[in-house]
Amino acid sequence: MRFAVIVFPGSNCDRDMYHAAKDALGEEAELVWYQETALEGYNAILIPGGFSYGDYLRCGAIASTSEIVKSLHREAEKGTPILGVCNGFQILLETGLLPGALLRNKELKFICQHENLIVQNNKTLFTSAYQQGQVISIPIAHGEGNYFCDDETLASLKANNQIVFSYQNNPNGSVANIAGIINQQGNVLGMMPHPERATELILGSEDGLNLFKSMLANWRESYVTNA
Amino acid sequence: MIKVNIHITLKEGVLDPQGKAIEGSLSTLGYQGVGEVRVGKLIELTFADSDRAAEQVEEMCQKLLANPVIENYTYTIEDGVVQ
Amino acid sequence: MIKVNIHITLKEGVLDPQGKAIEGSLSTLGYQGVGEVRVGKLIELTFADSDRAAEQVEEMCQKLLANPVIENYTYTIEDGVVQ
Amino acid sequence: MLQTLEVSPELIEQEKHYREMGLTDEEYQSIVRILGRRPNFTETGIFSVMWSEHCSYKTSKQLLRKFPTEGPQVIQGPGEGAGIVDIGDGQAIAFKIESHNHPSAVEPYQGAATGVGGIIRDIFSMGARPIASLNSLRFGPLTTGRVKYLFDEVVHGIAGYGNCVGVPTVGGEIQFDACYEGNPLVNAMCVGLIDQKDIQKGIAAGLGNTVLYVGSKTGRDGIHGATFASEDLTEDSESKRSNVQVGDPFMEKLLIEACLEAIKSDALVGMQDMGAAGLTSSASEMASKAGMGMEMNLDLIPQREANMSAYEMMLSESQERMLLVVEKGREHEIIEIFKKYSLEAVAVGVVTDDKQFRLLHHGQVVCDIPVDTLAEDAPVYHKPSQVPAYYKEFQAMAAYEPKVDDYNATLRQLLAQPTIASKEYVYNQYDSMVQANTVVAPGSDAAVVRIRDYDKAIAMTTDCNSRYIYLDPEVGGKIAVAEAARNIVASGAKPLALTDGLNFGNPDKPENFWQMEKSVEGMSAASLALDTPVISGNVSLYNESNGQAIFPTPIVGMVGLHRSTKDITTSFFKSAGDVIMLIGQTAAEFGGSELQNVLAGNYFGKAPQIDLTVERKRQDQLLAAIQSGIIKSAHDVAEGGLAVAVAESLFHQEQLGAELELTGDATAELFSETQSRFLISVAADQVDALVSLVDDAKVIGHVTDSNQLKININDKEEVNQAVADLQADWKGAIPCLLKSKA
Ligand SMILES: Nc1ncnc2c1ncn2[C@@H]1O[C@H](COP(=O)(O)OP(=O)(O)O)[C@@H](O)[C@H]1O
Ligand SMILES: [Mg+2]
Repeated sequence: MRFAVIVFPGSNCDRDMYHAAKDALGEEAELVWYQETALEGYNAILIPGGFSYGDYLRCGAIASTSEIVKSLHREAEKGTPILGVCNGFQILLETGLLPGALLRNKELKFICQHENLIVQNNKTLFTSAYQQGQVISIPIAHGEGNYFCDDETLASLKANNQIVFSYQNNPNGSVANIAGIINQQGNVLGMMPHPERATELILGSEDGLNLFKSMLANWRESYVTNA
Repeated sequence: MIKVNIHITLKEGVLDPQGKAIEGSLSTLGYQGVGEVRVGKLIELTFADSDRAAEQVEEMCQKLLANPVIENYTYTIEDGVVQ
Repeated sequence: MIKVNIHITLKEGVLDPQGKAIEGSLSTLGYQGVGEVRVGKLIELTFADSDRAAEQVEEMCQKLLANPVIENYTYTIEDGVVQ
Repeated sequence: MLQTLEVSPELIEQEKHYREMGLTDEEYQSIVRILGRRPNFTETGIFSVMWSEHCSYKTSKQLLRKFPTEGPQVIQGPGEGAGIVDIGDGQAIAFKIESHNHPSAVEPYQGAATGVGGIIRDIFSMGARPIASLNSLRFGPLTTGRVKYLFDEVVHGIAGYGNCVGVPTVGGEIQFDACYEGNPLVNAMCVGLIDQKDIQKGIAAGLGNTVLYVGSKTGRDGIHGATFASEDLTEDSESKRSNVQVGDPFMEKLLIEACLEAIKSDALVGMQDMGAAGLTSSASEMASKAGMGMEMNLDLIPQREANMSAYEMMLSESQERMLLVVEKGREHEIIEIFKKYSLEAVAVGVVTDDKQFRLLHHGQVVCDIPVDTLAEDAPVYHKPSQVPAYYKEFQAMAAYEPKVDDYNATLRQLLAQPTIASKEYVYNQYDSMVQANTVVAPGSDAAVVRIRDYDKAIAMTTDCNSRYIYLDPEVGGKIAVAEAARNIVASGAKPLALTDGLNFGNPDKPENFWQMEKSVEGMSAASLALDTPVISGNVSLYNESNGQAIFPTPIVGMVGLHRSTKDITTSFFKSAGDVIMLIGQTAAEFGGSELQNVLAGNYFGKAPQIDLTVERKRQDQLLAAIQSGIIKSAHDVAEGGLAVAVAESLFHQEQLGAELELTGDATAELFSETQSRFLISVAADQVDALVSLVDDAKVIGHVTDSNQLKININDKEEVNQAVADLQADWKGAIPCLLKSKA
């Protein structure tokens, strides 16, 4: 399986994401500089965390106006799996690929710590290797991870089972304890916690590895079926 | 040159943790009767004269400067600022 | 009730990385002739009527809202806003 | 050779304008001798910053020579942007510490942020990828609004910058004492990883080679920052507002990536960051080190503001700027790399062979100075030194005997002292995990970052108990180094080398100079004894407010190597049934202790003693025991003594408790700060093995699953506390102080 890791100026979890796919999962991965415009030929696209464009103006806002985002939209429509983590999630929201927005954490402080997440939906191509309701430990590291959407959007997220991960102890004030959501089509996942930082026991948790394994299993299945 | 002042504010109903914190600090500092505090952004920019100024500023706000999910914007344009 | 609008801007000569980034982005988006962009803060607050309003707002800015080492502030006070 | 709008050379001399720039009459006269004429305004400014304490170490140089700087592990000792040590496999670690005290006192967010940015640049300008940051902070008591503001904003600034550039902040230390109230200390350390073949030096070699300017434009910010850092803080520092530099971590991140790509190109000859004294020091040092000269055209310098003078450009301390020297004719290769990151690289000058530092502005020569004189002819001062009266008094005092009635209450009180209390409030704001290599995050003795693709890791710590150093600079200096090494060893690594951040008061006061002298001697002795040479460092003097000096605070930043990741050890107890052991004897030593602070409200008497031979032996033996795989946890005994160390070892896992049986004087057993001790835990069947490896180890108790800490002394129960309560005191102390009204 071939992963693309998009690198924006200011991304800083790009290598972490790359190593998660390449070393922990053992598949192919490539860093793709944001000025490239083609994203064809990858089986999944990873948008890493960091501070694209310094997170100036709003987190992810400036990155979401880059040329490569057009290709991202095309890939999203085609059904290519796209995972945005932290700043990657913020970019997905700013591009409109996912609904809602992220506000500053309710305590106004950056928070870096392990959090327990509840897998709310294991019927996605990103979470099939988890149990429904499973509690997993994944680190967060963000200053603006307070997920916000209006009531209507929240109702539709719930109705369509789009809330994939929620926090056990909401650290940042997110609406409905939301830690990660998926699009209606089921191929674009955005989440604040960092699964790529939890893929090896030496780093304190390998609970994030199953996310990548789910993507791989799903790709294998569709590859075999389509072949 | 045209000088543009853009005010970006959080929509009603969107929680403003920063505003809340300032509210708390002001009352700790002893100010009485401080009501709701809201924090927004002020973007000042200059750009080359053009008939389409208003239209372009509108577009900039929509495309980049404000996030319509959470923010409102207003702006004023000062014409003919000499530089 | 009194409504206060406070504008906080960076002092001249103080680097504004945020403004720079927006400037870059606007020109990437194809806007021509965008000059210096500066980003400031806008604080709106209401508080109980008082004769000392102006004095108190001045004090709030100095003590809490602005960082006088790198920021300037201006404000407007709207009297008698009914709530 | 003239300046129109600025004071003329004649007037500079007549009206002694050089004094405003920080030069003495003698210094000015020697400049006139060097040049054979009067310096103009720009030249005077250039000499003044290069000869400031910050750049020339004119008063500290003679002391720094005492430091041992060599060893087989040392690849680069003091003299470059950072020191470098060998970690095998062709790899090396670059590290250095730097202070940003005065800027942080004036504008804490930006002061701390730019401090972090500056030290990161020192690391990647050597060609190393920054892999970890640490810091060392000092504040007054958290009781006034101003101190709370300084504390919060400094932490916020470190987080704001470090998190954005993607370098994990993995460790640090914070001490709160009244002497720092008006003059907080903010020292930042950065650690980088490099392949030895890529080591890069800041030299401007090769006649005719091109000088490239990269990064942010030059503004008027921080003009005279280096001089400012070398003056006392006074009431009117507030008005020096133009000194505030604003950091742009996004720019820094682009620079890191672009510069690390550029060092792979053999078109690059040399690279240096523009730190203190900006363009002046980077350009002149690069030329001087290469035995060359340099000519720059200031019209070409990217400028952020209109009408900047030569003086302003040369003295600006705008952040996020680098100077590169590139082979002539191959400029485009380097420029292309920077372009990829949307960075402009501009040719601003050329390497010459006349050893002159020559600057052109608007078609005129505005500076023409023999370049070596800027670095080499800086004055060296041998300041008078005098034993302070307080020291004699302290040495003559009878030992302080604290009186404790309620051991439970005292333990809880100690755990809630901000210097001892949990710093989680602080380090949870730092991204300590980015780069996905952090094995031991903040909270244990030393931070540990693994080296990807190898079975090895790096341990890092910053330490300095300035209370002991105040009581006895020589002994305290030894303790600072020993404590850092203890933390490294407790984490399972072998100490390799150290960087020192020397923070002192005004050296013109003989008592202050004596403190410097003695602490450097103590540190040197310990560095030698523990085989941790000094490979880099920083000096910050004039840390005073209203005439009152801070405690002498020479911070030690140390790095160690885990020969295998299996050796990585934390300070936390692991499982019920494990046996708790203490390495080292306990004496009644309370001078400079946290208990003395709690009970008496200040520090006096003698510092705890330290025997470096014993220290070395214990460290070596403990490390051998860790490497043999029999140690479950290891923690050095520091502030607050054994009782605090035991409690801290329990705060990581719910449910664990401990029961201890001690004999002797209860107050000393629990709270004495006797040096060279470790608290360890081993599986019950490993006690004999441990005793055969470590001389002074004795069993003092065991880990339980009761979530209760019980300590019997001479068979009497003196402490019995729920661990959860102790932990709540310890964790809640700092947030609680911050919330309480000033
Ligand atoms: N206290 C010290 N101990 C050892 N080396 C020091 C000390 N202070 C400074 N140095 C060394 O002197 C050199 C110059 O230091 P400095 O001017 O602070 O570096 P930079 O120019 O990178 O800011 C560096 O190599 C530094 O490591
Ligand atoms: Mg320790």
